[in-house]
Order: sequence, then structure tokens, then C-alpha cells
Amino acid sequence: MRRVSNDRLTILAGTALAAALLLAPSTPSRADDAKTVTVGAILPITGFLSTLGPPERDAMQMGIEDINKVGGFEVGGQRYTLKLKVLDDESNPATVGVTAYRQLVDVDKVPVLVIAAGTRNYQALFRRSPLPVLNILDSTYPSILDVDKHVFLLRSDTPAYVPGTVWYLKNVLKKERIAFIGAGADPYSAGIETWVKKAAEEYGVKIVSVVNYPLNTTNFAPFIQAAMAEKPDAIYLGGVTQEVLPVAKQLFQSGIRDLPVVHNSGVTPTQAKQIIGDPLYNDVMANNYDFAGTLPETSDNPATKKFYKDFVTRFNQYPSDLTMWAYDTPFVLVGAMQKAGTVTDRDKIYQAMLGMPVPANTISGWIPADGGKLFHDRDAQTMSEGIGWCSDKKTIAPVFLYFMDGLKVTREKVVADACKDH
Amino acid sequence: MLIQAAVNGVVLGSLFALLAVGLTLTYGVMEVPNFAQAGVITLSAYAMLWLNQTAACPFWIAALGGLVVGGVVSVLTERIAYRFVRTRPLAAPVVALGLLLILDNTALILFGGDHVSLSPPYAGDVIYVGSASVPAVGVALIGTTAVALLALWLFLQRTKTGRAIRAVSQNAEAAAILGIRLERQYIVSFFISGILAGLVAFAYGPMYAVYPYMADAILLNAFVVVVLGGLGNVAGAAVCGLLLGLLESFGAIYVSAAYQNLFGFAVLLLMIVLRPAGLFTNRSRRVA
Amino acid sequence: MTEIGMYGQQETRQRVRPRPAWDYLGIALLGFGLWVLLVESNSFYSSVLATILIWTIATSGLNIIAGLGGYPSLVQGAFYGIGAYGSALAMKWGQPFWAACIEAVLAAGILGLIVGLVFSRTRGQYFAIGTMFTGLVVSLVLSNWQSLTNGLLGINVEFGFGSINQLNVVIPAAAAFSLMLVRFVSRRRLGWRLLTILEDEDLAEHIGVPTARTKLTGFVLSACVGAVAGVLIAQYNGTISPDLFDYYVGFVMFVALSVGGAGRVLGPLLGSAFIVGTPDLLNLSSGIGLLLAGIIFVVVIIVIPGGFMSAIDAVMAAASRSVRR
Amino acid sequence: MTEFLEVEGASKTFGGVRAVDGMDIKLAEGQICGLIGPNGSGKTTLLGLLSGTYRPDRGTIKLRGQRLDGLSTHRTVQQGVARTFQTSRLFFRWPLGANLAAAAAARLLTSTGDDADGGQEKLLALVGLAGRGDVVCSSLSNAEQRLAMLAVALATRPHLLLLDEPAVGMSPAETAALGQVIQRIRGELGVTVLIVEHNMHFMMGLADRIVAMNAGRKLAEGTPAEIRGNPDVIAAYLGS
Repeated sequence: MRRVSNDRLTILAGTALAAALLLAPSTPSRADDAKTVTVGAILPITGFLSTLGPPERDAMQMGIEDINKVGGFEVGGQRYTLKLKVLDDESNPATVGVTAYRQLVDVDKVPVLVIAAGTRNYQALFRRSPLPVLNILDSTYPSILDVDKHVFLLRSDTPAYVPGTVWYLKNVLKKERIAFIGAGADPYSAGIETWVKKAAEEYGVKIVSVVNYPLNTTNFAPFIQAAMAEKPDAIYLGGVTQEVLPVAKQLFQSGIRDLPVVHNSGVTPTQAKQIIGDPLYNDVMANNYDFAGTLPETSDNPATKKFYKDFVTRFNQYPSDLTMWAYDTPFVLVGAMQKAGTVTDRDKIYQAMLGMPVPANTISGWIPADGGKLFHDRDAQTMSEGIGWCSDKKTIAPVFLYFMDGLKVTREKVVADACKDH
Repeated sequence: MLIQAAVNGVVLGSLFALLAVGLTLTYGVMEVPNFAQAGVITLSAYAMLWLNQTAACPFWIAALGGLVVGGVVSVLTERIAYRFVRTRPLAAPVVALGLLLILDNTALILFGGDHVSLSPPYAGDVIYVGSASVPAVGVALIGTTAVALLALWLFLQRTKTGRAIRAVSQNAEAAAILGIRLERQYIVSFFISGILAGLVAFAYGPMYAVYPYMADAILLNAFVVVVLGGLGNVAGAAVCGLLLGLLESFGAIYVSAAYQNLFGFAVLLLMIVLRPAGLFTNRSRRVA
Repeated sequence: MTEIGMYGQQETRQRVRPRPAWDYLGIALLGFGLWVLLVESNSFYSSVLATILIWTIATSGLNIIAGLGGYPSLVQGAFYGIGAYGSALAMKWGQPFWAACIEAVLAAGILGLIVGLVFSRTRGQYFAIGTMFTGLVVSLVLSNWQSLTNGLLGINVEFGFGSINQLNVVIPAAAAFSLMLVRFVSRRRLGWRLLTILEDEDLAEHIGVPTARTKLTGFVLSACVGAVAGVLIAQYNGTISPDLFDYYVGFVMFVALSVGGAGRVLGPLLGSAFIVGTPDLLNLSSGIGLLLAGIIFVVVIIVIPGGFMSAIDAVMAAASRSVRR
Repeated sequence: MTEFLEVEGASKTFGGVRAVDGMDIKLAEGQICGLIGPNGSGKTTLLGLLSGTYRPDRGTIKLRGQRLDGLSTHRTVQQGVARTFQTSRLFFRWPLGANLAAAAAARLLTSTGDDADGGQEKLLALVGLAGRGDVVCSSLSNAEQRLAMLAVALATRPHLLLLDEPAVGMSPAETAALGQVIQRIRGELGVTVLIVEHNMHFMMGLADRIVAMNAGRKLAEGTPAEIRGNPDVIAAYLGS
């Protein structure tokens, strides 16, 4: 038997590899129709943020369909329609997200990039190829707006809803001893913790214990024990839905049932039922209050009501606050492109976005900045809302509407008998 | 405070022990680090969930069905993969990781990645022990572990098959010379290990949530236990599981919660250096 | 004349005159080809290829201790992480890029020395378990030591090169060098000493090989090469976060090496191309991609224990037999 | 005058069992010395102490006046002590020649094990394996593997060669040939040889001197004829 020498093997392997890679489908997927603009989005479809990505994708798809239904939009005398391309970052922006970023920005050449989490992870890439970036999720504090001047936030930031939560605890629920249990590794939770502390100091509420559990915790007993040691009269949970609900469930299972549990996660009844389990969820959620953006379900705007109905019919799921912002995203994009007079020039679209008005047909109830502009310093804002749970109907209902002016609660409206009206 | 921490520790320790005993059983007979056990737990939990919710079986029937699925899947991993690498200890971890990917992602494709809840009838109940409260699911976990360990002990000590498994675990070659059918013992121990995985799914699923990677993180803790107890040592795994649970529970309260897992890992590293054969073994078994 | 270095995991029955110059030329050509591919393909494929090459460097490092020495180190991901975090942090603290690189590699080397000393008396699966948990501790520290690493958010990395084009040259060059390094080491004293340890560590000691020192040297060298890969991934992505260096990364690197061919010079390249490239290039949803990856790990390890390289050997041998007929 | 090999009071305990308990041995250069004793008498442990496999709990071991006790195994090899094992131990996947090259390189601290002077062939011829350098060790016969192990030990250029039951599993003819090989090793290379062996017949014809051990201690020492007639030795073998 003749042995094959290393050098021949090396060259053969090199040639084979080169050939394989060259033969790989290396032509990028060009826009098949010149009159179609791709809306490129990197969303967490799987991973620990997977309660957030899919509804955003679905709502964006609805917005795009509604725009295309009326024949698309016109820029520079040419009619365009939109198409959605969503890549999953698996809740892992630094590893999976950066590859998706290169695909959308460098290969698909999207004019504007829509992202959800991980804004900071893309900072170096923003600098290498700048383009306007619309974020429809990441309200982490410190704000992601200082990552890059091209970043816009299409939702209210953490300081716009966390202090109102503490205000409600103090003034409506009359609670003064709060225990904070946060997801230590999650920056969203850390931002909430910061603002809970600021608000508590402002309103004269005592934070009796702060406990943070590490990543991948599944048994919260020691953390619950540590938080309860200081005899709080209310519990504040930091984090997103998939972090908050298991803690709420284990609180209930440990016999802690009389204290109000507040959080800022945007839980829908569907998610509560799935994650906590039937029939337990109805009891667990009974003392829960959730403070974030307004829900489409509770809006008076007919367009928003229609969106709510359409969404529930189509996806058999309650839409969260995120879905309204996601639905509006293509409208914002179209507005910016129309104002810029181009669907390709990223810099012109960026400049147009800075001063654009609130676009027509949007449903989020945007509160405009001076001069009717959509963005206040690159942040578009809506009212905030606290929701409670109605055990008899196994659903949510708004208990508190508000808008933060610094640490001052304004435009507040406490709904006394939320479940009855609803 | 002290009692509550102890109670929490026993709950956590029972979980570790239940997981570790299954791992160490298969390690004993075949010397494979069976990471795929986490995948067996996942599939077993989804089977229970499917039977309970989609097929509308009563919870207890669903749990029983899930146990059988666990046993069958575990035997399949042995039949399809592990038996080919018995004599290649360094290939075993790679195969184990491959199997874990296969099982977890089968669950992902079949059932999606969302967290879902397995709800036994007692999911909302609480039991009070003096000043400490224990969720009923925690009590169920302790009970399951106690019964499973007792049953396993009786099986290993009192039955012919159990004694054969112990003999293979001591020395496979000698056991084969004595006329013990190795193939049969491999299958039986993987089946039992799968049943134990099913019990983890049954007892742990209701505590947190069912999702494709539900057991991956706790498996590492169980692995700490397996090594501390001495690879292949069932009694050692049971005792060390409880000890580790208590250590982590008290460590989280009195030292630092963020590095809770680190206590176990630190003890493990220390032990690998000082006593590579495990805490509870006088049989110096060096796996080379 | 019989040379030692020829007999790694290559089962061979004939003496062969070594042709080192040809091997190095071959690897250099391969590196050049990869550079052309890197700059010619579109950004997406280019980024996949760059990641493959960076993984090739890390797994080539691993190839020294695990491929030549037979020690199943599962901690290579930690050295990769220390290279990335070390260089990023050093630059953040005002060090110039080159100094940051050296410091990061040194830091990994020192950790390698400590880990190597700690586990010097363990073998086989105990060594694997010990190194795996060391990797776990490092990844826990990376995600929990918020004041240093900024936790899960990760940190942004200053760009140390003049331009992306420079980086695009450095990555394939470094990958080719890492392959050459393994080729070089395997024919030097360190390499064949490691090979004797792979075959029979006790016997190696009894023919006069200082096994403890050899393993330690090999392990530290592995760690340093792994750190170089870490420096490059940090530069290439411009951002790093702990999940890039999770403990299972070390595991997957070991799998990549095993699947490609442990102890073989090109094993790391083939293994990395397979492990990194398959999910990205086939554009599969993550579930199906990982399922396939799992199936292929198991099948490759069971059916061709020597990995892809031994399969290529077999095919080439069969081809040359049929040509002679 | 310093002895070639001088062992004084060497002791080794394993888990409470005194495997070797205060052994004294002196060997002159160029001798072939046999070490006999019943199973468990500590012969192999003593060999392990001499080869650096174990470190003695007490006692000293000197080779040409140089202390060996306390040295690690590979340092002991570099001081000129080589050994073989009861079971065949070789780098089985390698050709025999590569085994020899590795051993030679380790001892001489060369980097590649170049065999410029053709020493490999000479060694192979010496042990009776001429021309077998290309054969992968796992395909050698048992007797060939035992001889190959001898050659590998010699490739480290030892002054003292320790053989642990070299004739195990060999036929009478092969055993006789082995005896001749050992004689040649002493004669041509001037290597001192210490052999542990159960085959008394083999030992009587080969050894210049014999040391008998029992229960970790020296029982008797003398010429083969003296040992054969020693009542203590007979009692130890038959009695226990």
C-alpha cells in the first residue's frame, strides 16, 4: 500500500475547499423586483427573548401587508412595495446577530436596519458601514441611543415607565416596603433596578431587599428566601417575560400569595397560560401588575382596535405593546423614505428620519415632540400603562395610564374598577 | 431562615441526586459520560406534556407514559450510538454531545422553543414545615427521589439482574468471564437510567418549565455530583447530590448568590486534584 | 532511517522520506487561496470563512495537546475567550494593539500553565472533566464579573489594524501559520515526545521522556495559540460577549478536531469548516442545523474514528491503487 | 572503591503493606544478577524502585556513586537505567524502528532521533530481530515483542538493564535464545543486568549471582549453586 504524502494531500484539500466554496451559491439574493424595498430585521425568534421576537415579526408583517394592500407607496414618482426579511439572532447578538447583520446590511443592502436586542454589540459594525437603525425593543438603561448617532428607538425608554410603577405601589396600592428580585445577568433588569431605586427615593418608598439571581437559574427558592427575609409588603421583579413568570410562579408555590407582584415585562394572558400552566396561571397572576407601553386591547383608537382584532384572529394570541410599535415600523420607514426622496441613500434617509413627523395610519398613539416631530432626540414615545389581572375573565385590564416627565408622573389616570369596565 | 435554607437545600439536593444516580449508573457499566441524559429528560417531559394536554390523558397516566418514553429513548442511545464506542473512552464524550444535540433539537423541531408548563394537580399547593414553606412540587421531588433511590437500591442488591449490573460495574471483563451477558446489562442499565431521567422530568418539569434545553444547565451540577461521588458509584452520587444541594443553598444565602454554581465546581476541581478517585470510593479507578 | 514524527495517528506501514519543504509550500498555497476567497466572496460568505479560519487557529492550538499528546482538553474555549477579552480590555486601558495582543496571549499562557499544573496528574476522562469545568468557571466569571466584562452585554473592541483589508490578510496568514506550527512541532522534539505520551505515557517516561514537562509545554502552547484566535475574533467582530466563549465552545472545538482528524495537520481546518460552516452556509433553521450536526458527529466518530482526514487517506490510497493497476 | 550499584535499606510501603522492607544489594559492573522469590515477595517493586517508577520511603540507591533515589523516572533513565515489563509494552501502533528511535532520542536529547551511525540495525541484530524495523509492533509475535522491548530499553544506552520476567510466555527454544541474547548484551555492550524471573532453570544457567527475596526482605544471596541448596530459599518456595 502506498502512503499518500502530506503535501499532495494539502494541495488537494486546498483545491477542493476552494472549489467547494467557489461553487457555493455566492451570488447574493438581489431584490428580485426593482420596485420592492426590503425591510430587514434582526429579531430574537428563539432563545431567552423568544417571547418578544415572533410577535414583533408578525406585527411587522401585518403593517407591511396593510401598506402593500393599498398599492404600496410612492417615492420620486415611482411606486414601491415592501417585503420583510427577518433573521433570527437566537437571542445571541454577539455571535449569531453579527453574521445576520452582515447579511442584511452588506449583502441585501437594506436602506434601514430594524433590530431588537443587542444594540451595543453592533457598535463596531455601525461604524464600518453606517445606516439608520430602528430599534423596536431595547429600552435597556443606560439608553442605547448613545451607542451611535444612527440609532433610533421606536418605543418609550425604561425611565418612561419604571418610576410610574413605584408611584402606583405607593399611592394606589399603599405599599412602602419593596423587595426587588432581578435577573442579575440581564442588562434590562439592571436598568429597571436603577430606576426603581431612583423612584423609591423620590417618592419615599423603602427598598428593603435587592436580590439578583444568576443566568440559567431554575430554582429561585434561595433568592425568594433572601428577599422575603426583610418582610416586604410588595415584590418587584426585574426582567423580561421568560424571566419574570417563573419567579412569580415559584413565589406562589412557596406560599407567598398576598403581596402584590409588579414587573415591566408586557406579559400577555396567552404567555402566562403557557409558561405558568393551566389552571395555576389564573391564581398566580391574580396579584400581578405589569407596567409598560399601552396595549392595543385597551386603546380607544379605532385603527388600533382593528389591529387588535386582526392580530388575535390571525395569530390566536393577545398582542403586546411591542406589536403596535412593530406594526408602525414599516410606516415610519416609508415616511422617512418619502421625506428623503430615495429608497437607497442611507444618509439621506437618516437625515429625513431626524425631523420626520408622526406618519399617518400609525396605531401606537405616538406623543409627538416639539413641532410635531415623531422623535424626541431619536426616541419616539407613547403613553405608559399599568395593567392588572381579572381572575374571573382570566385576562388583563388597564389599571393606570401615565406619562413620565422626568420623575414626575403626569397625565395620570387611575382606573378604579378596571375589571368591571373591561 | 436556617430551616428554610436547609429545606431548600434538600429539594435542590434531591434533584441533583436523582439526576446523578442515572448518570453514574450508565457510567459504571459503560464508562460513558452520558450528557444525552439531559436530552432524554427533555423528550420525556414533552411526552408527558403532549399526553396530558394534546391527548388529554390524566396527569398520572401521562407521567407514566413519559417514563416509558424516557426508558425507550435512553436504550435507543445505547443501541444506536454508545455501544460502538465502548472501547474508545475518548470518543464517548463526542458521541454524548452529538446525541444531546440530536435529542434537544428533535424536541425543538417537534414542539418549538417556547417555555411551557407541565402542571400536576398539586402544582399550586404549599406544605409548611415549622416556619419554613415548601412547594408541593418540591415535596414531590423529594418523595420521588427517595422512592427511586430505595427502589434502585433494592434492585441492585436483591435481584439477580441488579447484582449482575454491579458486577459489570466493578469489572466488565471479569463479569463476562463469569458468564454475565454484558449486552443485556447495558440495555437494562440504560433503560433504568432512562426511567430515572423520566422521573426527573416528572418532578422537575413542574418546578420551572419544559423547553428543549431544560436540563442542560442542571446536568452540569449533576456531573459535579457524579465525579464527587466517584464515577460509577451509585450510593456516592446519592449522598453527594444531597450535600451539593445543601452547599449551594447555604452558599447562596451566606456567601454570594451570583456564584451559586461556582461552589460546586470549585469543590469538584479541588477534588479532581486531591482525590481523583472520588470521595466515597476505595477502589482506585483511573480512567485512562 | 526511521523518523519518529511520522507516526502520529497515521497508521502507516512504510517508511517515508519526509518532505517538509513541500508541506510548508502546500500550506502556504492553501493560505493564499483562502485569502483570495476571503476577499473575493461577498461579505456574508467572507464572514463565515473568516470565522472558520479563526476556529482553525484555535483548534490547531488544541491539536498540539489533544491531537499530538492525546489529552482531551475541553478548555480551549476559555483560552480563546481570554485572548479576546484580554486584548479588548488591555486596549480599553490604553495599551497599543500589539502590546494588548502580547498581554492577552501571555495571560492565556499563564492560565494554561496553572491549569496544566493543577491537572498534571489526571488522565483521560478525568482530565476532560477537569478541563471542562475549568472552562465553565472561566465562562461564569466572564458573564458575572460585570465591572470588568460588562456582563452579558459584552464589550466593544477597538480596531487595532489599519484597515479591514489588513485584517483580511492577517486571518488567513495566521491560520496557515497555525497549521504550519502543528506540522513543525510534530517533527520536533516536543511533537514526538507528545506522540509517545499519546501512545503510552508510562512507557514514554520509561524511555526517558520528561512527560510532565512535555505535557505542560504542549498545553501552554495550545493555550497561547487559542488566545491568538481570540484576539482575531474580537478584532473581526468588533464586539465580544460571554456567550461567544461559553464553556461548551471548548467542547465543540474538541469535537471539531475529532471530526476533522486529531493529530493531523489539516484536521482543524476540515473540522472547523464543517462545524462552523455547515449551519451558516446551508442556511438551516437552528433546530434542523443542530440536529444534522449532532447526527454527523455521531456517525463520523463511530464510522471513521480518525475523522475526515483518515477518510481522505483511505480514498486517496484506494485511488492510487486503482491507478497502478 | 564505590560499587557499580549500591542499594542500602530500600523500603517501600503501599497502603500499609511493606512491599520492600530494608533491602540491601550490591552489584559489580558487568554482572548478570538474578532476583528470585515467591509471588508477592517484592521483586517487581524493587525493580520499580531501581528504575525510578517508585520512590523509596527510606534507604538509598546509588549508581556509580550517584544517588538515584528521589529522581523522577525519566531522570533515572537518563542516568543510565533501563527496564522492561512483565507484559509487553511498546508503542504498538508504531513500527519497531520508530520505537527505537524514540528511545534513543530521549536518552541522547537529540531532536529527531536521527540514526546516523546505523545503531538501530545493530541493536536489532543483537536481539535477533534483524530486518524487522519496519514492522508495526502490534503485528509482532509475543516472543518478538519481548525481544523488541529489550531492544527499546537498550536504545536508551543504559549501564544497568532491569528485566522483569523477560521469558514469560516463551517456548523453551525461545527462552534459550533469550538467554543467549542477554549474554551478548553483557558481552558486547558491557551492560549490567538484573533479572527477575520465575524460571529457575533459565536463571541457573544465566546468572552470575542470585539474590533471593521473601516478604520484602533479602533471604539469601550467592552463586546459583549456593542458592539452589539454601534451605531458607527452599522453605520459602515450598512453604508458602
